[in-house]
Amino acid sequence: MNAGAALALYVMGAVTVLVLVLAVTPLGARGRRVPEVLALLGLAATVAIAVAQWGERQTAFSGELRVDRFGLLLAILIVIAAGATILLSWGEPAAAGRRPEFTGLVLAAATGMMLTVMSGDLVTLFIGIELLSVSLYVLCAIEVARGQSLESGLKYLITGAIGTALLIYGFALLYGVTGTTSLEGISARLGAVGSPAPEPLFIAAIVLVVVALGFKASTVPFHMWTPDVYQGAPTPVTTFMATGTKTAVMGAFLLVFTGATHQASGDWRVVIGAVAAITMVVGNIGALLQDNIKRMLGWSSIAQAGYLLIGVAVGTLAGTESVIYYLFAYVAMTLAAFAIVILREREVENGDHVEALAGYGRARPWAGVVMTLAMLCLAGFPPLAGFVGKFLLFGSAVDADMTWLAIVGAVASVVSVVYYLRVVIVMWAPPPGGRHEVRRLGVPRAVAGVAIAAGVAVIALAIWAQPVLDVCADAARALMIP
Amino acid sequence: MATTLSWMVLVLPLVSGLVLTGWPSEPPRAITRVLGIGSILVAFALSVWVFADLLGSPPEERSLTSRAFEWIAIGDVTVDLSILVDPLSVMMMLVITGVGFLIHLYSAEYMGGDRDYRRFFAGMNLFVFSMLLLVMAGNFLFLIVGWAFVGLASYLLIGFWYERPTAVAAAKKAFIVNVIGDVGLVLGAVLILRETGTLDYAGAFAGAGSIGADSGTLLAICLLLFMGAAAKSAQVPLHTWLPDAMEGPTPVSALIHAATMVTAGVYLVVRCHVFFDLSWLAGDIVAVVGAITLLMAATVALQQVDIKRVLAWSTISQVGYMIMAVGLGAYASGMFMLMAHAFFKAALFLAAGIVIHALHGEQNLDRMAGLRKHLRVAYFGMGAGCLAIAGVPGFAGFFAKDDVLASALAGGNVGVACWVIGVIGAFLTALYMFRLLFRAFFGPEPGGGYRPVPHPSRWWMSVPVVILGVLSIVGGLVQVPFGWAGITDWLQPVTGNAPSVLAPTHTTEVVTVITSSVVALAGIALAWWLFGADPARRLRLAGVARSTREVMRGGWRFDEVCDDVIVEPGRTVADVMWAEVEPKGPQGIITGTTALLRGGARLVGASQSGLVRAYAFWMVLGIVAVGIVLAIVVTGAV
Amino acid sequence: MPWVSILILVPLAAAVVVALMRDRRIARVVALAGSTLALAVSVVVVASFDRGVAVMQQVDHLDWIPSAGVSWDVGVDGISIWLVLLTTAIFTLGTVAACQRLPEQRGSVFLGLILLAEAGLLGLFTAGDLILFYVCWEFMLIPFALLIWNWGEGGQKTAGLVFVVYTMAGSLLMLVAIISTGIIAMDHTGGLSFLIRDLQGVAFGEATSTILLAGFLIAFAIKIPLWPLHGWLPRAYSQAPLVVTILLAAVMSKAGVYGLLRIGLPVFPEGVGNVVIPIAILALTGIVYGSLLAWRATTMRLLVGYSSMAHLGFIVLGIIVLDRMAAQGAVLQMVNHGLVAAAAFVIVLILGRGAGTEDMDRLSGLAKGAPRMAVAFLIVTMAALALPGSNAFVGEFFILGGVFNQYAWMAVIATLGIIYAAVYMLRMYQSTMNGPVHGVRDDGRAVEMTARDAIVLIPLILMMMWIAVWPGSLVGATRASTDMALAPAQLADGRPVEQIGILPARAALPATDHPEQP
Amino acid sequence: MGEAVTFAVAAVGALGFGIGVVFFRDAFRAAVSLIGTLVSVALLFIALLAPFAAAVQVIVYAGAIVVMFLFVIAYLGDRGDIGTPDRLDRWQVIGWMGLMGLGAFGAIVVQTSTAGPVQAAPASTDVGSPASIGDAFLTGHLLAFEVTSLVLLVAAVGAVILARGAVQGEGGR
Amino acid sequence: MSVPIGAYLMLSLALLILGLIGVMRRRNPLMLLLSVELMLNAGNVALIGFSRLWDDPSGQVFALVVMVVAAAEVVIGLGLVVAIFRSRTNLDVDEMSSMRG
Repeated sequence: MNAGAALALYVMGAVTVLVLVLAVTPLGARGRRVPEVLALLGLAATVAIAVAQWGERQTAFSGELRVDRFGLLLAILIVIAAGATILLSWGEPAAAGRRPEFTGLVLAAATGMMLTVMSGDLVTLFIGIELLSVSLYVLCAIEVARGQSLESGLKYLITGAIGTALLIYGFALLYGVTGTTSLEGISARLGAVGSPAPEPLFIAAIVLVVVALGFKASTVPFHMWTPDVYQGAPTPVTTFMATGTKTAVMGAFLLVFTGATHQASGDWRVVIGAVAAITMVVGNIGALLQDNIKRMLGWSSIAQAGYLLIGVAVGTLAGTESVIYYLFAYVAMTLAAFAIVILREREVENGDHVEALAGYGRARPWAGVVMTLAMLCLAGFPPLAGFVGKFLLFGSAVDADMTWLAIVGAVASVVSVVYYLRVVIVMWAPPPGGRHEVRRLGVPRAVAGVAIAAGVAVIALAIWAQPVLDVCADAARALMIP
Repeated sequence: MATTLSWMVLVLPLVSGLVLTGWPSEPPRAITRVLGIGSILVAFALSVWVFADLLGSPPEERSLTSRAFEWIAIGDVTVDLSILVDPLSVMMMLVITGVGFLIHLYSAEYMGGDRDYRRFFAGMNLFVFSMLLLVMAGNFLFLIVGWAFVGLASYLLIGFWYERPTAVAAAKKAFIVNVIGDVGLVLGAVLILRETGTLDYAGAFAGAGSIGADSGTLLAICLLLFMGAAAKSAQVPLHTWLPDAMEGPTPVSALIHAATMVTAGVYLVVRCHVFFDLSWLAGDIVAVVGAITLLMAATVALQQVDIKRVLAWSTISQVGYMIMAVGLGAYASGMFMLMAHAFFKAALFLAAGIVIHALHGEQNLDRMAGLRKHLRVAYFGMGAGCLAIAGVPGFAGFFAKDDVLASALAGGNVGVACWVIGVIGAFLTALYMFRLLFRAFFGPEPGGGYRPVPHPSRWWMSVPVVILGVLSIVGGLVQVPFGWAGITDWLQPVTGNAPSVLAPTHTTEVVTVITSSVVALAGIALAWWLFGADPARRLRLAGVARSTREVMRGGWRFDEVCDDVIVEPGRTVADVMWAEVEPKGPQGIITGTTALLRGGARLVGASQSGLVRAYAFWMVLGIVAVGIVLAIVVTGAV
Repeated sequence: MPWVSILILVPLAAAVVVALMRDRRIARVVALAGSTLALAVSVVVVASFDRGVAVMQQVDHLDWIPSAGVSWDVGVDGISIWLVLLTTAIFTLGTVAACQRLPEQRGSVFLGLILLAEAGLLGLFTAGDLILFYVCWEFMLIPFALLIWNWGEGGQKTAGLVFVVYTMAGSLLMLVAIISTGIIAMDHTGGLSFLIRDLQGVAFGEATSTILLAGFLIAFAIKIPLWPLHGWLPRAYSQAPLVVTILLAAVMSKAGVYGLLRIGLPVFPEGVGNVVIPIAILALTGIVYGSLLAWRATTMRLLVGYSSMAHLGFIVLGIIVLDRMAAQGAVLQMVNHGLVAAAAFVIVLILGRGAGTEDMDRLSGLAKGAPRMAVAFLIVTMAALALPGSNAFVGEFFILGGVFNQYAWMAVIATLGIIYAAVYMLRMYQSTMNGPVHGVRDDGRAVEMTARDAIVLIPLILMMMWIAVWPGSLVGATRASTDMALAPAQLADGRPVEQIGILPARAALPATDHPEQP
Repeated sequence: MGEAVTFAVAAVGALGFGIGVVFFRDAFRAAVSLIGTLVSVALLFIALLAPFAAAVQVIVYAGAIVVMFLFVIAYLGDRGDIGTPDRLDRWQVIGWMGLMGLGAFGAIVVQTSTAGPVQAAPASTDVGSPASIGDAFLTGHLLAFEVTSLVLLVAAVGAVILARGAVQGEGGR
Repeated sequence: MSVPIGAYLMLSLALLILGLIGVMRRRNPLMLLLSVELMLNAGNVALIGFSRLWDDPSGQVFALVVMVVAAAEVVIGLGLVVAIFRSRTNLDVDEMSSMRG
């Protein structure tokens, strides 16, 4: 019961509560950036603690929380995403009146995500996902004045609620089959029985868990809500959903499938593989004709979920390692892309249309370069991090002789090149109205900072791929070998 | 010693040609003349020196090869840049540079009025260089290179007046037929390379025995080489380009389409006589083609109205004689005919040139008559040429043609058939040549006299015609039946004494001398009767066999047939490819996939109806789908 | 001194510096300096090249992702030495041409992208690691695509997109094939490595080898382009700015063929056996098809584009028939075609600029006012139709020779290409140069080759003449490596031993697969 | 024996009220039938020896949540519900078939499952008692317990934001 | 445990399907949330059934946590419904399809 292990989580919880409390006190007043600064400090502290605890492997709260390399690494990634979101929402009009609440909710969602990736027990996993979802329901609808924001919030809530109900039912069946809610208990129970004739209840459990987690990760049969919610929600929230939620849910996938039920991987490998394949294809095709950049990035995040699922479907050490590495790359590219969209949105009315980006590269070359880097990386062009990630994912698929998955991935990436490069064309094309009418509005430094940092990260992740891969390998081993 | 001189002979025209081309602006006429003509004169002098040097050395040491450097070593074959100096190539060098020099001298004035004076001489020099490279090359590869350069030079010179669309078309036609010939030669060389492992003459001919006499491969080699020769020497299927080549200036026609280029085919067959000796069938095919060309060309020449086209068809016919001779194995007599033909055909062309020059570009026989009073030199040149070419005893043509026919008679039943065709050809030759002579130089002047009286040309043009005239008279004495055989002895080390090499026997000599003399004189008499005695008779006889004469004037419709059979189908196939296959096939892949993707995107977009309940609905279907897949996997797997 | 790595990094660095520059004049100077420096380095690499050695030389090895067996491994050998020199030379001349007629819109980025493409191509030709080969293969796509979009001429912008997506479709399949090769080889050799020299010794077994080879061949076929997959060629060539078309046709088109010889044959010898006939037939179709389309092409660009498709068909034929002479001829022909295609497009550039239009039928009689141009154009035309005596003839003759040794009927069909080459090249030359003066002012003097054009065109012609006069100097260096690349495939295909150049001592004899394999 | 009777009654109650929740046109009646379902489920919990859960169910679920529903339904009145035909008719059939498939799949699974411990647990254990649940909460699932408080805090903040937004929307403070 | 666990599971499955029907049928978000509550109850029944089967308290703990979460969701759901109602008169879920494609 060594409470010390969960120090990182304590700090996050404390900071969240503190910031939310600010909402009511005058300190939260406009002008002074107290909530944001406090939040960033808290996040920095959490990262420091996580790094400090890097070495050991221990569980806290009698098995409910596994503080090991896997959880900590993903937690760090989540905290980075949360920090970036806070920076991106620095001057966000949507959060004008209610900055402390906005920051507090982001921290709450981040805590939920950390909980999900570090959970060792079905109940913790469930409550983590729910905390994350509830915070995001509110965040989506936070710009109450704008109808689309409310609409996206409600859509996300209704479909989210259905997902939660199925998740409960899935976990219930899993609990029913194994008699325990702790993940290690489940894997022990499955291992002990040897490879059982697949218990039908267990099969039903897998179906429901795949469906529920699939919904949260917006894989294809359950992706319908994603484009609408990504378009409706305020852009920093969309960014956080695209980066943070994806990391947390992929962590959940890995925990439940590769971690807990890897003995029965023979059963769920093909199913997750099929879901991954369909997601990649439909995700990419869906994005082809989108003219709203946020909606297009929504579809693109669906497709990227497909690529990530390859690593999960494979169920091997190499698969997990490549998923983690690709998550890092994915977060970096998505942050870069959304940062530029936010930048553009603040300058011109309905800035989320692709045409709004027309000629932006010529008006602000550095923004053009960052956006081009993000798009090329998302498309998987070498030598950027996206390519290295895809290469590792395809490698793990081929290694587990699911080569067909790698081929589907390759074909889907070809389709993805079309719409990613369309953005690059628009970016560098001559501006429609001759000289570009960029209002010389001061570039919000925070957003520019995130954009450039993400751009640099995309290149750095590729060049220093090996050290990052070593860290991911440790994390994967921590997950696989209890 | 001889080889270094030969290198100089080869390089001189090249250097002068390059200097003329590279000259920044239009050089003064004097410099063009000095460079253009001088280089050929020096080359001729050096060739004579080489000839003398070879003559001095014993027969067995007359074949010298000299290697400049190792050109390429690829796969397991190495090819050197090397030249072969032996009696055959020296003889060709003499003819090329000798006649070439006279023609260069002649064209100094003939082209006087042309703006691109420098470009003409550069072209002519490059032509002489290519011809020398062709005859002096030491291996098949550089033979092909020389061959192609000759084709290029002829393209440039035929299309010299490139502003005239007809000249441009003629040049293109000549070049493409030449490329077809090249392809044949390349395939032949490649086959030789495969069989004997080397491209050098010495190695290839030594290895020829191992290919197996009269085997299919050997026949293939010979026929492929002959395909190249036929294209260059304008033999039957590939001869259509020569008459059109008359679009070029007359000196060009003289040099290229009379003296040197067309004889390259003959040279090639003689050079590769080892192959032809081993495959009798190939020899006979070549001889038959020669014979057919001979007869066909003679008939067509009879009907031509343009003075240069008459000479062009006559060249095709005479080369037919040479090809027939070498086909049968009479290499020496073929070469003798080649040399003699060079002299009198050049004389005829240059004389015609004087006529054209004097009449300011007029080439149509109908508008010419009675020129012997005005153009004495042209008359002498044309007369000597006609006498020689007709084979009137005592003249060069008589001895050469007689030697060919005599050898043919001794060559088995194919030889006899060729002899008969040869005799008929000789009769027709005499007929059409003297038709030309009488119509142009005898009879009353058209329209009561030429308005601007045609003034004779200056010495530049007259001297070469006179020299060539004299040569056509004297040239034959080199090899006299029953006397001495200069050419045969000279070429003996090259052609060697393989059983298939033909030589005229005593009896065939006698028979041929008599028949050819009688036939020649008969031809002249008929020509005098038809055209000389009473110019009006020609008009009266115009109605006789009008349709056949029409066909013969059109060159037996070879052009039309060739277009319909080869060119048009190619064009239609290309159009089909361009209009049908390209848009549907390769482009179709692109348009097809883009349409597919666009359709898919619309479909996926449509399913995004924005209705919350629809999403819930799809979720249920998703659950069922995942359940079914898993059930299949589990039951399947278990 | 890791000259080869420096060779790749110089244009890369120059590209970044130039692209970021505001002032066009300085950008021009830096771009020229960058490309000439790259040329100098490549000359050093060529100078220190040892002709006798068949294996990769001057190798710089640096681990990039050791756990995944990926490394920065560059080196030069007989096959790639002349291609490297060709690349730097053509790009230097290309930069000069680009500087002369720099587009006003963002000229510095234009030059930067050209240098970036050069870096990508140099990387491709010197890559010894399959993944690095793939990275460079894709890396050079981006600059060309951007160049075609932003500065493309005529018609809509889709050419660039089609070009990228089409090539990417092939190359991504190649990526899966590369990964499978690496992983399957891992079972044989223990460690995971993507180095070509390690993968060469692995006996994959006929079936796997063929499948993997097919994965590679699709990507190479699109890039060469082989017959059915050339849909992108007319669009890219006609819509790209001419300077880019020069680089595309002269150097980038070699990537596919180079890949076939560098990776296809040595690494998958067993698979090559049953691929020879299909590829040869496609190549032959390409030759005839390309020639016919060139004959009917309307603009000069399309004519030269389709003709280069025919020439590349020849080169592929030379390689695939597994004959030593043909392969060595093909390697030489790659360089020849590069020079000829570059020269041809430079001439189209000069004509197009002078006469304002590239439609052959609307121009004629230009030789009258532009004699120097006529002479240069004639030399290039004669080289393009491989007139015996020109540099292209050397390659073509020995390719025909080699092909004739193996499959005589193929050589005969291939000669159709030569005949049609004469037809369409003469059509191009005559319809613009000869005939009455028409379609251009003051007698075509505008089309005359000025000193600026000469700087670009004359070096190309001089290089062509050097190869025509003494081809041995080039072929000598390539013989050993080509033989080594060919040997395993010849052995697997059961060719008689005397036809094989170097017995692959180190490489395992796949046919026999005897135990003591190293 | 008693357990079978309570199970039967609870099952009938739950399903009956459940159908009511789904098919009643009027919002108010649907909400009330939800209360009925919840109470029947509570009865089930008692049958399953989980009295504490049953109590919480009745108090929290039925008492608090459904009351809120009733309050909002009352607040919105009938403006909320519109009778226009929904636009999913043509897909309806496939939807039903999907559900039937799901039901069948579930039935097969339930029948064939052999889950559960080797020997059945004795009837009278006190697992469901508040003491053991309290113990379980504070030992096995302390973290979950803590985080639920955080979830509720977030829900509260969310409600405040949405409500305040709405009020400001209408000119309130 | 006289009544077999299967019976409880069948009941919870029935409730789940009823909930799904409700979700697909209703167009008023309030009614939708009601159906979702139904599905959550189905989950709880299963949980507590298995807890009884395994004689293990964590099932019931899970059920209680689910109730808390359900409460939180309902709070926000109703808050959203009220907010939307104030900004727009009708509450047709189908109307809310301004974002599509």
